[in-house]
Amino acid sequence: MGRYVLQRLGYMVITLFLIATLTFFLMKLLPGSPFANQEKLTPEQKQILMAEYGLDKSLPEQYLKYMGNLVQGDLGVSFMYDNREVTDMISERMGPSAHLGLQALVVGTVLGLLLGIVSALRHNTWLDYGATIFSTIGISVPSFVFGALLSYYIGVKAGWLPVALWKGPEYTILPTIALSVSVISQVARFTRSELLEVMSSDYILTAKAKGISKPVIVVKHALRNALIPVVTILGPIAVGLLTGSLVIEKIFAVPGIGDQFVTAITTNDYTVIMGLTIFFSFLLIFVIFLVDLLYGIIDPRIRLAGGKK
Amino acid sequence: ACSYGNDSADATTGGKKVLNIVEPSEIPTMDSGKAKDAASSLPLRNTMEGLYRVGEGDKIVDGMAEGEPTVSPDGLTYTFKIRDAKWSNGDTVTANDFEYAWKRAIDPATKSQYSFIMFDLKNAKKASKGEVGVDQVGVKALDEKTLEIQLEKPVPYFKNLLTFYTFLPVNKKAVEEHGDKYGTTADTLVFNGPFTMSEWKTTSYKLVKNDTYWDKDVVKLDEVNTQIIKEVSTAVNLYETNELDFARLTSEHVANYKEHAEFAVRQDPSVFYLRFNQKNDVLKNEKARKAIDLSYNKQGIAETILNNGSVPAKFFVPQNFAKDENGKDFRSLNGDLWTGTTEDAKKLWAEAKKELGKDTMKLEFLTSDTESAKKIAEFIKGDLEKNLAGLTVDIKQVPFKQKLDLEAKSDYQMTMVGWGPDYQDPMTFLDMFVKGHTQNNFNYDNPAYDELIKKAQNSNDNAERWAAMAEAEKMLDAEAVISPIYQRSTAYILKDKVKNLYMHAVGGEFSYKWVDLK
Amino acid sequence: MKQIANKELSKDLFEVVNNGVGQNEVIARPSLTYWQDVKRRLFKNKGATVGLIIVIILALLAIFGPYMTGHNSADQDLSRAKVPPKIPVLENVSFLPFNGLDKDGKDVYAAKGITEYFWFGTDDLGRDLWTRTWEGTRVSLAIALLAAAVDMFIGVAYGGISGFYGGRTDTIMQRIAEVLAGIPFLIVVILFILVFEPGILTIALAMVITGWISMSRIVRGQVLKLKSQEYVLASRTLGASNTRLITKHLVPNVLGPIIIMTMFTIPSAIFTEAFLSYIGLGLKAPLASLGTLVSDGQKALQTNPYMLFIPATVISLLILSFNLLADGLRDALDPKMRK
Amino acid sequence: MSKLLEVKDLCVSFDTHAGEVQAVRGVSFDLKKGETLAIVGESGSGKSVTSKALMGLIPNPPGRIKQGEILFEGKDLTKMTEKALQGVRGKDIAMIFQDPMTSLNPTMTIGNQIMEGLIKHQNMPRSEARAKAVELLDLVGIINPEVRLKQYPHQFSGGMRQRVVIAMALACNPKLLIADEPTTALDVTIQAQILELMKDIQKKTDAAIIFITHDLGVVANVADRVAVMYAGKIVEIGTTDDIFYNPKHPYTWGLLASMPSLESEEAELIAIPGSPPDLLKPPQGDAFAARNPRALKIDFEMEPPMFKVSDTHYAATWLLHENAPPMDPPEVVQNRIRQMKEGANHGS
Amino acid sequence: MAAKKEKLIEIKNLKQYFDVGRGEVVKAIDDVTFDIYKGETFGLVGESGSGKSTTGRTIIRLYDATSGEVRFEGDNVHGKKSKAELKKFNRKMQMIFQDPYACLNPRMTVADIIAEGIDIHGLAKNGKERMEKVYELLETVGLNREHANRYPHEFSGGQRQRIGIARALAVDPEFIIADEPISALDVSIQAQVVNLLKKLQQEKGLTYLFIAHDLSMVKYISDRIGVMYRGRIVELASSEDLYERPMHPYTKSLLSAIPLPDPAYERNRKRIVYDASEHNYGTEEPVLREIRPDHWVLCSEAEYKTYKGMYE
Ligand SMILES: Nc1ncnc2c1ncn2[C@@H]1O[C@H](COP(=O)(O)OP(=O)(O)OP(=O)(O)O)[C@@H](O)[C@H]1O
Ligand SMILES: Nc1ncnc2c1ncn2[C@@H]1O[C@H](COP(=O)(O)OP(=O)(O)OP(=O)(O)O)[C@@H](O)[C@H]1O
Ligand SMILES: [Mg+2]
Ligand SMILES: [Mg+2]
Repeated sequence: MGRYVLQRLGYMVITLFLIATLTFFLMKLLPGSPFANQEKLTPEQKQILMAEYGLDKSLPEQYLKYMGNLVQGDLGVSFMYDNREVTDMISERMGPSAHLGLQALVVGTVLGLLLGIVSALRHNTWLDYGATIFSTIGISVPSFVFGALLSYYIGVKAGWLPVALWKGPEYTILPTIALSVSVISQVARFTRSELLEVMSSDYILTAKAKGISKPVIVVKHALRNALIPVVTILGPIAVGLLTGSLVIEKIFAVPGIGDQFVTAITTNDYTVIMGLTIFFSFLLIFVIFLVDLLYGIIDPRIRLAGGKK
Repeated sequence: ACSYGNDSADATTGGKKVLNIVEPSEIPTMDSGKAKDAASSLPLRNTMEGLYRVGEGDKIVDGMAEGEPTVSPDGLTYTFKIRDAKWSNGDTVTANDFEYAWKRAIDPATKSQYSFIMFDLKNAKKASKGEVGVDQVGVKALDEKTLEIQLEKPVPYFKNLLTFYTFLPVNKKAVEEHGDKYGTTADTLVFNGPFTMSEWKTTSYKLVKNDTYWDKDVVKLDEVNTQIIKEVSTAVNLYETNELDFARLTSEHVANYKEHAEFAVRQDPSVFYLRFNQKNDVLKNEKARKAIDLSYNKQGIAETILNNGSVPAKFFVPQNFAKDENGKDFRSLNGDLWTGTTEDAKKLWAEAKKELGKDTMKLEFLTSDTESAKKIAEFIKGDLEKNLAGLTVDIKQVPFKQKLDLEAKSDYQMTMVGWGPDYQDPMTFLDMFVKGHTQNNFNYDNPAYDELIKKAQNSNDNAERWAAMAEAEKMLDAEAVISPIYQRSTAYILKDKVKNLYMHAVGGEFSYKWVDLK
Repeated sequence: MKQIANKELSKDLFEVVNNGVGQNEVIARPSLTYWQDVKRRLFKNKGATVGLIIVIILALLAIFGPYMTGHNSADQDLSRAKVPPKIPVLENVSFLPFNGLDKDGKDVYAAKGITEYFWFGTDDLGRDLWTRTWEGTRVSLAIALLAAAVDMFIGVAYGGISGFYGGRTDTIMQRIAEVLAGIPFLIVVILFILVFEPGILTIALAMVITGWISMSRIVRGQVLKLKSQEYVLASRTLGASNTRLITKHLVPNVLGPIIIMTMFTIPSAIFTEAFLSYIGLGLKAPLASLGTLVSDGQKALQTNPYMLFIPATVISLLILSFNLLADGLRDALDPKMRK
Repeated sequence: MSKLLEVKDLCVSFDTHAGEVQAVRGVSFDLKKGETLAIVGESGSGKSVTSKALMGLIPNPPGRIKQGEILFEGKDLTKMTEKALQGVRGKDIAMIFQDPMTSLNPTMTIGNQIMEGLIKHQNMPRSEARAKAVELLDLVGIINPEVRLKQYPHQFSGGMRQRVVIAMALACNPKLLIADEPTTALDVTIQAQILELMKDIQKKTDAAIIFITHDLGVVANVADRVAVMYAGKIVEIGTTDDIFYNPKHPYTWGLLASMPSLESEEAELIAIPGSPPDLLKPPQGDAFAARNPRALKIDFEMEPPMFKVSDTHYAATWLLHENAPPMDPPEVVQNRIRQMKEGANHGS
Repeated sequence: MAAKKEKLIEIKNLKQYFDVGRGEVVKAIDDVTFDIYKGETFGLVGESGSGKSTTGRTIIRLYDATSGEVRFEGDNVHGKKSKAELKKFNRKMQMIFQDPYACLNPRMTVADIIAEGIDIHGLAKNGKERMEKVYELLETVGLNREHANRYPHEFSGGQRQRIGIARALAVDPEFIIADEPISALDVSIQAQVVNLLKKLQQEKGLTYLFIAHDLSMVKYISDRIGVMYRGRIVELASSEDLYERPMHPYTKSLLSAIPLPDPAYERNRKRIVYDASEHNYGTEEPVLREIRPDHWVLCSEAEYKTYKGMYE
């Protein structure tokens, strides 16, 4: 087990390194400079600024310097937000995104599972059709449309919930709903089809033959087996949610990280772009790793295979 | 176990006077020496105070300077008297704080991106390039209370310029204590303005009344909460639910609020215009440029598409921007320029085609990806193609940063640019057409024009300056160097209870000093 | 147990008949090719049929819709800007929003003196939204189909090679894909749009840059599974070359998952394009796509909701129908469901 | 002995896209305590469907019991509620499925899977159920049961898994054990072990067993009585000796003839030509007629009823009708029967 | 006796190990040596996982042998070979697979499946000749020409298996490996396929390697039988000899486990349980030794003596 984890960590480091390298050079291709009022700066001034920020050096030199700092855990300071540590910026903005993401992930997964279970159990009944229609709509409406509708009709028109901002638990409800709808839909669809498949397998028949009631069969026998493929789609969903949804954060004025990323890219804030890229890739790789571990927990066959020396 | 920004926005209760405001972008820095945009300008101007401050109706009122400066006859030396005032840490505000701050901004080591605003100071430009030491710059504290400034050339609008944030003083102690980190968090800052910043998160910040401010009796507000919200609809929704006292509107919302009692419009001194790159064969032709200018519906753009109080621009130096001592608007000198009808446009176009010896032409129209820019470009393209037979306009839409890059490299044919003033003088609009100016990337080259501008720049007589600049503006029209589209306005809604919220032309921001809630 | 029913059965019924058993093999199942079989099953699936019909209707509208009103999508006229939808006949159905009244119930057509009918209303430049919506559908579909086709091409080739050769090749190729998947999508898209002219092709290709990875994963998984199938082994023992194995045996048998994946790529490409429009990286104006229409419309939600709802409905319908179709196809192509 | 189970005219159909599949078309048989009934017949003849119907496990939709009664200790299982059936399943009637690889839940420990039924039906506390599970594993010959209890199915070999499945089925001392091809997936050595195990257990618990298979060798090994199914019907039923030594139905003949025997060596195996009928549209008359080289005319027109051969032996073939021409089993079958009888004499 | 027959296949010290990752190796075949004579049917039996399929697949080069060699008419099948040489082997050796559902490509017509070998080896000059061959093959395996344009899913298991046989026959092989060709088939169908295989052998002089674990069928069809246990051949003899005089305890146990369709026999059957530890080899490696003419058993010196004594 230990060796397996170490090996995985090794791969992760290499992958991260490659992603960082590629992103570094790609990012430098973005036209324009990171200086805010570049149109008003004289060429000489620009030159001075470039030198000050070390941007006049050759690309490989810049790259080596950046990587050197990176190894020491230094992501540098932002260009746009003067002298702000990129790590600070990430940690400050990550909170709300992660909070919202986790909440949406939990709500989405739980409701999605429930919906999936209900429609699998009540296969081909109006409950099943209803759940299917819901989940199909859930994946067909773009989230920004959905967010805008929620904010306007529930927040402004009905006045039931805060329309935006980030000031307390009640403020998280609408964005969570907006984010989780597609999660619910995807999880529900997957759960349903997996459950239906699992429910027709021999060991479920065996359990039935033991006289176990259907709800118990679903919970104790079927669900865990149906979860294996569901976990696979949860990985990317989780990363997407945790790294913040630009659209939802904009609509609900959530101080999250999704917006930060886009701002960084459009303002050529090199260090922030790099910092976020590395952070996101790390998250992605880490979640994939977690998913693999989760497989092991859910499925004892995989656990053993992973654990063997 | 999670923090949710500042939860004090709902603290209007308890007798406190709290104003809730929205801004579209985060504060990049609170270090006045490094600040580079309006997002920093707003909190800086309300928490710090320079020699002068902009008051009601954009009038210059006293700040740290007590009364008018003494100006030498050649207009090159200014001497200011600093009033008795305190920093929020209890220090006294002295002339040294100004000297220190300004020299620091000019010092290349500070990496200021706005030091050029100070280039009128003696030796400032050289010092910023490191050619001479910053100690050579023409600013000096003669004593604790007296500040002497020397200029390179006379600057009639110098008092105006002094309200700009780069000219704010800084507390030397605080800067030296925090070094690079000065201005990155609220607790590194020391204030001398009407408010202090008590909380600063990336997407919100809070200002509270500064009890050490010299003029604190005027200040009525206890708190100002600012939310950074990028989506206009979101701000409007928050306004509707009383979470905000103010929200800007885009044309989509204007229709909804036009009849609303709290709806208002404020004119900006920003002008949006088309730049023609004269490197291009077609655009080199004056008639072609003129034809283009006359062939699209400026009124429609301002009144229907933007619909936020913007006015069609038949001028380049905006209305209600530069006024003389008597309050006379610079615009009254020239009145409407860039006039003509669509018929004229067609005629001119036909002639241009003949001159060019071409019947069909293609032009590339550079525009950025912001919402209104896209819309307007689309519309202009439509009108140009409709009215100017044989012309095809190709829209090239790129992110803002790339657009700047292409413009700087003069790598475009036609581009839509918005220009806002750096100081309150027509010169901020007119000097860019001079040959060799960094902004003259459209390759306009007219010695007569350069002559007029030089004349205005070196004159200390306002009437003479204005006359020269008015002449220059007429030249821009006569040769259709550019095609002004509209002068921007901002439509907004503001709660009735908010009184005396002054909005300013330059930088486009508010003063909270005089605000009261009724 | 039943008793003997009938004693009066005539003797001649009890003659032995030589019915030629075993001379001719009979086949019980009807003669249908695999694809005919798939088609049959697909049409049995109500959801998929509905999906297919909607897709066809939308495709037809995308092709012919823009010519139906006589308006050109670029025809701008500010005097008729922001006119709500009005459709003959339907205008009299009170609960339908096609009566030319704005949200306050004011007849905009009367107010502006417009006699024409704008079926889907007009936008803020006074352009006919019916025309623009269907042109937008055309553009969105073009982008989606293009992206899906290129995704398919690269994904199949990459996944196929990776899975077929396996071993070290596979490991290296998978690592490369992993790294590519880790690069932020937005950077890639922005760069791509900057380097090339923004347009249908650019946007479609930008989506492909990382989009093919999931396709390649699917194909790889399938190929890994298939290559040890007995029919592949059989072909090997006959001396088939790798090319033959790939083209004759592997590719045709991964076609099912490929088609399904493609069916899912199309809606996700439409979605991505809408997202790009939302953050301002969309198409070059005045070209419209469903994405740009929706993101424009979203801003007008409170004033002219039709500008949002009409294109949003079309997007949703498209995505919905492709999803239905994909789900149906998955079932239809599944050999386990074969009877 | 009283009848433990009585199945009367059971019909089961499946509604598929293609139409109604008549999987079981009027099956009747009965079973006494302690008796083993083997059901043989080829793939698709309805063996599994019959057994699932007994347990009330026909998936609905698409399946449904069209008609018939299943009387278990006098109660009709087809009329029972799902809840009541859950009390019967696992407790009174237990089932073992064909494939030990797939009939255990891969994500649940063996112990939990065995204990589940005990806790449900006997209201045992966990500790007691665990003790019982250990005892059961021991009974089916799994060494080191305490440790094995905590393991997952994939840690067991095929034979061991099938033993676990049997242990599970035996947990509540069922009165009837249905084994649906319990050894088909195993190789012969393990198959033999499992068969012995089942016989042992039957001796101890006196359970009745329905044993489904298509291997006549297995039948000969385990069964007291045999039912031969073809195309959803029982075509012949009798004691094992009746079926092997005095087969009456041409299909039974065909089956016996097609098997090579270890002793004799014929030049060619006697294959049954053709393939089984499609139950979507079952043929008129005798379903086997199309594959019977010596079918009667009536076989194509009318379905044969069950003719009584002896008190224990019935067969559904017109050959038993008084008007039918006398017809003996094919020579191979006769030879084989002769050999078997001789062997039997030698043996005993 | 051995001398009068011509060796078609010689397998010498064949080993096939699979690396299943993490340094684990499965020894699927562990040093196997035997010959197959021209025109005979060689049966291979043994418990599941004993390496029967692997042996077949290694012989036909689906796997590269870990070590040892396979000679076909004296030529080594493994080792470096040009494409043309390989093709030659591919024509002479063919395989029939166990699963009639998995062994036919569902997307190809029966004609294309059968003609695959013809296409690969260019055995038909034109389309017409190709189809003629296909029809001929279909008839050979008892199907008819109308079936050529159909797809595998339209056929029953037995029919599919015959299509598989026709495919193998298309290249006129001399040697066919049949890996459990009947175990997935219905009882009533099994005999059809076995009869067909026998008929083809007589007509074309084919040599078979027949793999199964159903011993009664193996005995019926095979001339000689090899018994495999854990990757090794433990006993090898003619089929009568093996049934009448099994020597290796595993063979005995296997034979005693086969259920026969004979109630009387079954009632009296005594199963022999095999326990590998009964050999007590110690450090001695058991080797295949000829106990009787053409009857080989894997045994130690000591066992050799006992076995020899058994049937004297
Ligand atoms: N869920 C189902 N849906 C449709 N048809 C079914 C279903 N289950 C069984 N059948 C049909 O019922 C018939 C009888 O099937 P059954 O499983 O009882 O056969 P069997 O005798 O057990 O065969 P085997 O030896 O292969 O297990 C078959 O034609 C089968 O196709
Ligand atoms: N490609 C492979 N990779 C790893 N192990 C393999 C591979 N093929 C076979 N094995 C292993 O080799 C051993 C022998 O397998 P093989 O398939 O030859 O057995 P078999 O005698 O044919 O069994 P069965 O009767 O079940 O078909 C088994 O343990 C199997 O798991
Ligand atoms: Mg069955
Ligand atoms: Mg095998």
